Amino acid sequence: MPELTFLQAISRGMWEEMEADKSVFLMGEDIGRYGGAFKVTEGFLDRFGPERVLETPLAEEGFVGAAIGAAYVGMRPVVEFQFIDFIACAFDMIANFACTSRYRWGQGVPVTFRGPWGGATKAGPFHSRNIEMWFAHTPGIKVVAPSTPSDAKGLIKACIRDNDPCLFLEHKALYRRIKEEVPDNSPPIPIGKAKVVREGGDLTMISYGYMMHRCLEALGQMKDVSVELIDLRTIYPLDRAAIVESVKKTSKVMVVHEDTRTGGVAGEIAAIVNEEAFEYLDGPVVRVTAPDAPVPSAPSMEEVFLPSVADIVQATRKLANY
Amino acid sequence: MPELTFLQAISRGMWEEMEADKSVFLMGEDIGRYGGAFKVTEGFLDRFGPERVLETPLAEEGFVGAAIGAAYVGMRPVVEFQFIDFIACAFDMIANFACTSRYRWGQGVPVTFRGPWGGATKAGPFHSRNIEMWFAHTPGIKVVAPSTPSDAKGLIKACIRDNDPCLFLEHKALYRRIKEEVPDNSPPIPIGKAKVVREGGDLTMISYGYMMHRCLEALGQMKDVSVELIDLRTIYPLDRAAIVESVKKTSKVMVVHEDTRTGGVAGEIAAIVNEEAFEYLDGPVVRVTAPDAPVPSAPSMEEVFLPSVADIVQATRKLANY
Amino acid sequence: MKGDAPPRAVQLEMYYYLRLTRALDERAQVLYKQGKVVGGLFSSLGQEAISIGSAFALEKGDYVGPMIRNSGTVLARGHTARDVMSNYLAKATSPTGGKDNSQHFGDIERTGVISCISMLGTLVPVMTGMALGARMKGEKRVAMTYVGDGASSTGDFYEGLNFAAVQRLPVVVIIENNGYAYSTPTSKQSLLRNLADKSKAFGIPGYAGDGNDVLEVHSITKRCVEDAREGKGPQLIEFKTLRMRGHATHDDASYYPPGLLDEWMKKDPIARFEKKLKPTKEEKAAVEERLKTTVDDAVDFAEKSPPPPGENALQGVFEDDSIIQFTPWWKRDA
Amino acid sequence: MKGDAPPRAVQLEMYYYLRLTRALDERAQVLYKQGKVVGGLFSSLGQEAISIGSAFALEKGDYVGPMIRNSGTVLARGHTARDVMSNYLAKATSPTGGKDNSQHFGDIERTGVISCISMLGTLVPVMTGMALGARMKGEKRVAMTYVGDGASSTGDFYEGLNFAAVQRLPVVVIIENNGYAYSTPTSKQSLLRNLADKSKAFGIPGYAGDGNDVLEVHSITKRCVEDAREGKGPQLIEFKTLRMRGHATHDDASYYPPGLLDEWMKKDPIARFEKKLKPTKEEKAAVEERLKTTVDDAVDFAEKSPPPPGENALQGVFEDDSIIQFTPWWKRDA
Ligand SMILES: Cc1ncc(C[n+]2csc(CCOP(=O)(O)OP(=O)(O)O)c2C)c(N)n1
Ligand SMILES: Cc1ncc(C[n+]2csc(CCOP(=O)(O)OP(=O)(O)O)c2C)c(N)n1
Ligand SMILES: [Mg+2]
Ligand SMILES: [Mg+2]
Repeated sequence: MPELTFLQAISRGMWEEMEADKSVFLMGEDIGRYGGAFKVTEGFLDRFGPERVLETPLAEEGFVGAAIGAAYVGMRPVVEFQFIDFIACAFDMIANFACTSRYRWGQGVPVTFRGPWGGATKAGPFHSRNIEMWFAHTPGIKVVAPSTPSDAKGLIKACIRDNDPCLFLEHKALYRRIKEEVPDNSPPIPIGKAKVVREGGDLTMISYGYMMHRCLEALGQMKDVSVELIDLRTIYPLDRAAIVESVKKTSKVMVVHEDTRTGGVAGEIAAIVNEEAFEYLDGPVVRVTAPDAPVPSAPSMEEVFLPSVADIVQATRKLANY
Repeated sequence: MPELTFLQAISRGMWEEMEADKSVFLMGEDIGRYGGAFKVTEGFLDRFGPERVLETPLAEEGFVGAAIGAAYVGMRPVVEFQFIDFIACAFDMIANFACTSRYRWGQGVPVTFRGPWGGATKAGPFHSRNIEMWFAHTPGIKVVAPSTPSDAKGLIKACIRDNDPCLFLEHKALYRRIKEEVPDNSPPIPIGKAKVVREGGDLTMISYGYMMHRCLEALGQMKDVSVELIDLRTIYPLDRAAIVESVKKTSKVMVVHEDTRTGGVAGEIAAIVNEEAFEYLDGPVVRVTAPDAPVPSAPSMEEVFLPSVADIVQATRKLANY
Repeated sequence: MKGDAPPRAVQLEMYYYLRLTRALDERAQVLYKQGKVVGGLFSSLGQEAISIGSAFALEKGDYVGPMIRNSGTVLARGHTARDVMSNYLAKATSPTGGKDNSQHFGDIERTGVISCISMLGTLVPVMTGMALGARMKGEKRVAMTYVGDGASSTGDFYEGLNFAAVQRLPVVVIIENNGYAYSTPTSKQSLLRNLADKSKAFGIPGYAGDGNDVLEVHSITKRCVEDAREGKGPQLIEFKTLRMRGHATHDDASYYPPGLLDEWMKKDPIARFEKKLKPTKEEKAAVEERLKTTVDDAVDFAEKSPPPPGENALQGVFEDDSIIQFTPWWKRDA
Repeated sequence: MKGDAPPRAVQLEMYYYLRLTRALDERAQVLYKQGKVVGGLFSSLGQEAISIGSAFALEKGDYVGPMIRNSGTVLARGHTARDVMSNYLAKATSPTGGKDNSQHFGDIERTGVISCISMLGTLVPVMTGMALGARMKGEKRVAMTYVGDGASSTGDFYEGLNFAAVQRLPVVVIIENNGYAYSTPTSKQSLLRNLADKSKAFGIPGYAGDGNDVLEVHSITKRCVEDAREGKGPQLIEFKTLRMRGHATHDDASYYPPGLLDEWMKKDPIARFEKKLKPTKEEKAAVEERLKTTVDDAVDFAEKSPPPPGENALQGVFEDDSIIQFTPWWKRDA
């Protein structure tokens, strides 16, 4: 069984889908011979040719629109944003055109939008943004954010096979940092299912993406607290059942995300827990998030900006002792 | 004291600011001789001339960028979107350029973005959207949504005088529906302050914009429940103090908004209440919102889509009796 | 660049569709005043020749993305008058089941018509993608769409057409230059006399023509469609015309300079075509008959159709409806 | 269109700034390899003539929006080598206090330099607005900015320049056509041989020139700046050049066809200019001396400067910092 990095798992997942389905093709900037800014599509051009590894002009709104049109005639485009931050340049086309398409005239838009995402890489305000809630709050698109190679491979496959728009978020800080054995031709992993990474009884800790790894690190420092750790894996639709079930067991919940605070998914989870498990709650739903600011460039500031392992430990202890 | 409609109050507020400050000017489509799609700027061209009532090409990203540039040299542009839905076409320029400007290089962007907003006018998926959370979740911009003529006038003035980007949301369904006496040359109303519209002890009801009026109508049908009604008026920054103070008094809170559910401001409020008043809570934070769908055209569907007076009554009674 | 005019039988069909477009528009105006139209009503009065002439230039299997003033295109490509009327009234029987309104509907399989959204310019990249997808499938389909003089100022128009050019895709974009974007004169959109010159930014051919001459529209468009299909890449066409009503029914176009409407009245595309075509009494009677029954039936159908069930509001966001359907806390009985 | 070359004293300054730009770039490359540069490092090697020639064509009080390969522009407009180096290292002493990186900084009042963001094309509308605002204030300032061949494909470029054209604003946009957008050849961006022809979509003048000839860059730009200032509206200039390194330091440009770099090496803008200028031994010695002290000081300053205090991350989002500063529940002591 091959051991794959996070990046290789995504790459492998796309590769297998392209082998299996002629209608799957890639679009984006520099994804051909160069293999993409992060080399996620390295080797694809030689195997699948320039038509299925289509390099576009520097025009996100334009090539996203083209992807939608291609999907209308039965293709399954996988669109790479060189950094996910540039998805803002195609916002109208995604939010207004793609996300409403099935609703207004019954035409599904099986397009996968993907790209390097998130902070902790000293990349500054325009190459680090957490864009997930712009889309989780836009009805009509699914938002996926895996934290392990096997989940990444299974979920990119699920996105590509999905008949609705999917946004697949690839945390840059994980690309080459983590490895895992992932079987070839592995099956897709269902979108919308969270994963209980560790069982526990004192409190429920919910996170996703790169922050999952800081949560695990924090737990390593707190052998005395029994934490149930949940990896959302999908931001939209949220796995309400998994969240509620765990909270009913632990009676306490905290959410950790690197996204900014106001309007982050932690608030949504707080509301869900209130609606579905209020009587089980023995403490406030706690949020450990970034402040409402852009992502600063200087490492010294980004460290303060992002939730740290120490922050997670401190919050966990306070909630556990509450 | 002149009695002004919601629309007239906004118009009057802009007029007074333009009279008082030469750096204030208007940009947008058809805002000159035609007076704008809803006639908010009727008469402005004759009074202030074509330079200060600047009609733009049909290119939102372009004229928003131009507004930012003009602001950089000391102007205070007020940018009209013909319908606020079209702000999606300028999303990158607002979210990435304007909202980060002060943070990344100290240059404030005193631009006011405004336009007709919201549903309940049978205007369909592209002329009814609630776009507030896309921006409330984007650090660097204030989001204002008044529900009365006097608040509208005071808050548009505050936005124009503010040294940071402001998004001023004008609910279409209120434009000509409500009237109020509003003094001339009234002062600005501070951004970020909610208003307790009605005091009560059984529960706190929080809303904003057009839904405030449905809330009031619902309260009219429930003389037996003592509800404290809060008009947020500003979506970002939220008036945490006002919310928390009221909940500490009533111990129960529900939020009503026409925005879609997931990632709506109700979730943010649920989190704030948990963090700040958990021990006072005698019931779950309840959300009465639109479902996660685009806004349908047919009135029969839009009625189901939007929270109705009956929905508010039902939710209030259930929470009150909890 | 003119090709030869289509055979008389086809011209009679074009005449019928011109008349049908206008007849439906007039009836829709009445329904609007009766408060029955959902959303704005955008008239094609005076511009019908562009929709009809261009629609008839397409082959079966081609794709077209009409905008709000192109009900003529939609009809000529095979949608029924019932489709048009019921969508204006947002009824359950409408192509969108009342989800969307106006000219926002289509049917990829049956008519090749793509539904537009309100954000202008967006269809240019999307139609480019349809041509791209079709080519990948080895099909020789042409994708055509329309923009107004205003919409030709959008970045979407630019990015979409440029992508089509680089890929040499069979895309035809028609600029309907009616001199105004809502109340805004074209002089505030562009310094160009001929918007067709925008083609020079893409290195593609650009043509201009009389938008009120249905045969000229047809021949220019047909040539462009053929060139596009033969692999000569995207084609840009500007047709000049005038919107003979306000932007939408609520707008009286009082910003038009005096005399402008009278001047263009003389160029009315239907009257002009009739002069050329000289339909016989019998032919005309047949058309009138066909019109009456079709239009009456469409209005009747639309009016009698039920509104969509409210619960449909919660259907069709995703393939799996359960994603957005669940009972909020306060709706559950304790 | 050539104006006359600037006086020798000015040319010597241009020569110094060309050398300074390159010297700082080379030192930055070293610092990058030492892991001290925050974010990507985008080199202007081989393209310095465009930045310097165009910057020297501006008057005091004009505005310029440089992109990431325009450190030369920034220096020539009055920013110090310390500014450049400290921003690369994102230090507390940098113009952005470490908030942003790369060439993203400026100073409206002192240098008229506007900070760009990474989203390409965005500065075109923004500079258009600065020209608009200045005109409203009765000032005759010109606003200039740069786009690459890739960025010239963006809707922002199109919408911004079109707005400037309609408003006849004093805006000069320079397309630095270095043949590549990252690894993407210009043939995948546009069908045009000369990107200057994009000017035809706006009805404005377009010029092309040799981007490796600093005097040609200067004369063409100067004429355009004057025309713009005189009210002739926006001007578009394309300068052809080649990026002599990869897109950023991590990229070895292996996608360049063999021989391309050698071919352009012969056109090196600094060597060519030196041949023309023929600086005397003394002049050259003076430049070398000035360079050495300036560059050493800048690197020393940047390296010795402290990183910004972490808490600054929570400052400057709004004028009122308290909006985003509050202690989360878990940080409060019970
Ligand atoms: C991106 C965008 N901005 C603004 C609008 C609002 N709007 C609707 S129609 C219209 C004028 C369109 O003019 P034009 O493109 O010339 O088409 P015409 O109505 O003349 O056929 C405007 C500004 C819109 N629909 N889309
Ligand atoms: C809107 C946008 N999309 C994608 C990118 C990612 N990106 C950064 S530089 C670059 C290539 C730019 O090429 P060009 O405009 O020719 O400038 P050059 O680097 O050649 O100077 C790309 C694609 C970006 N910065 N902005
Ligand atoms: Mg028009
Ligand atoms: Mg380039």
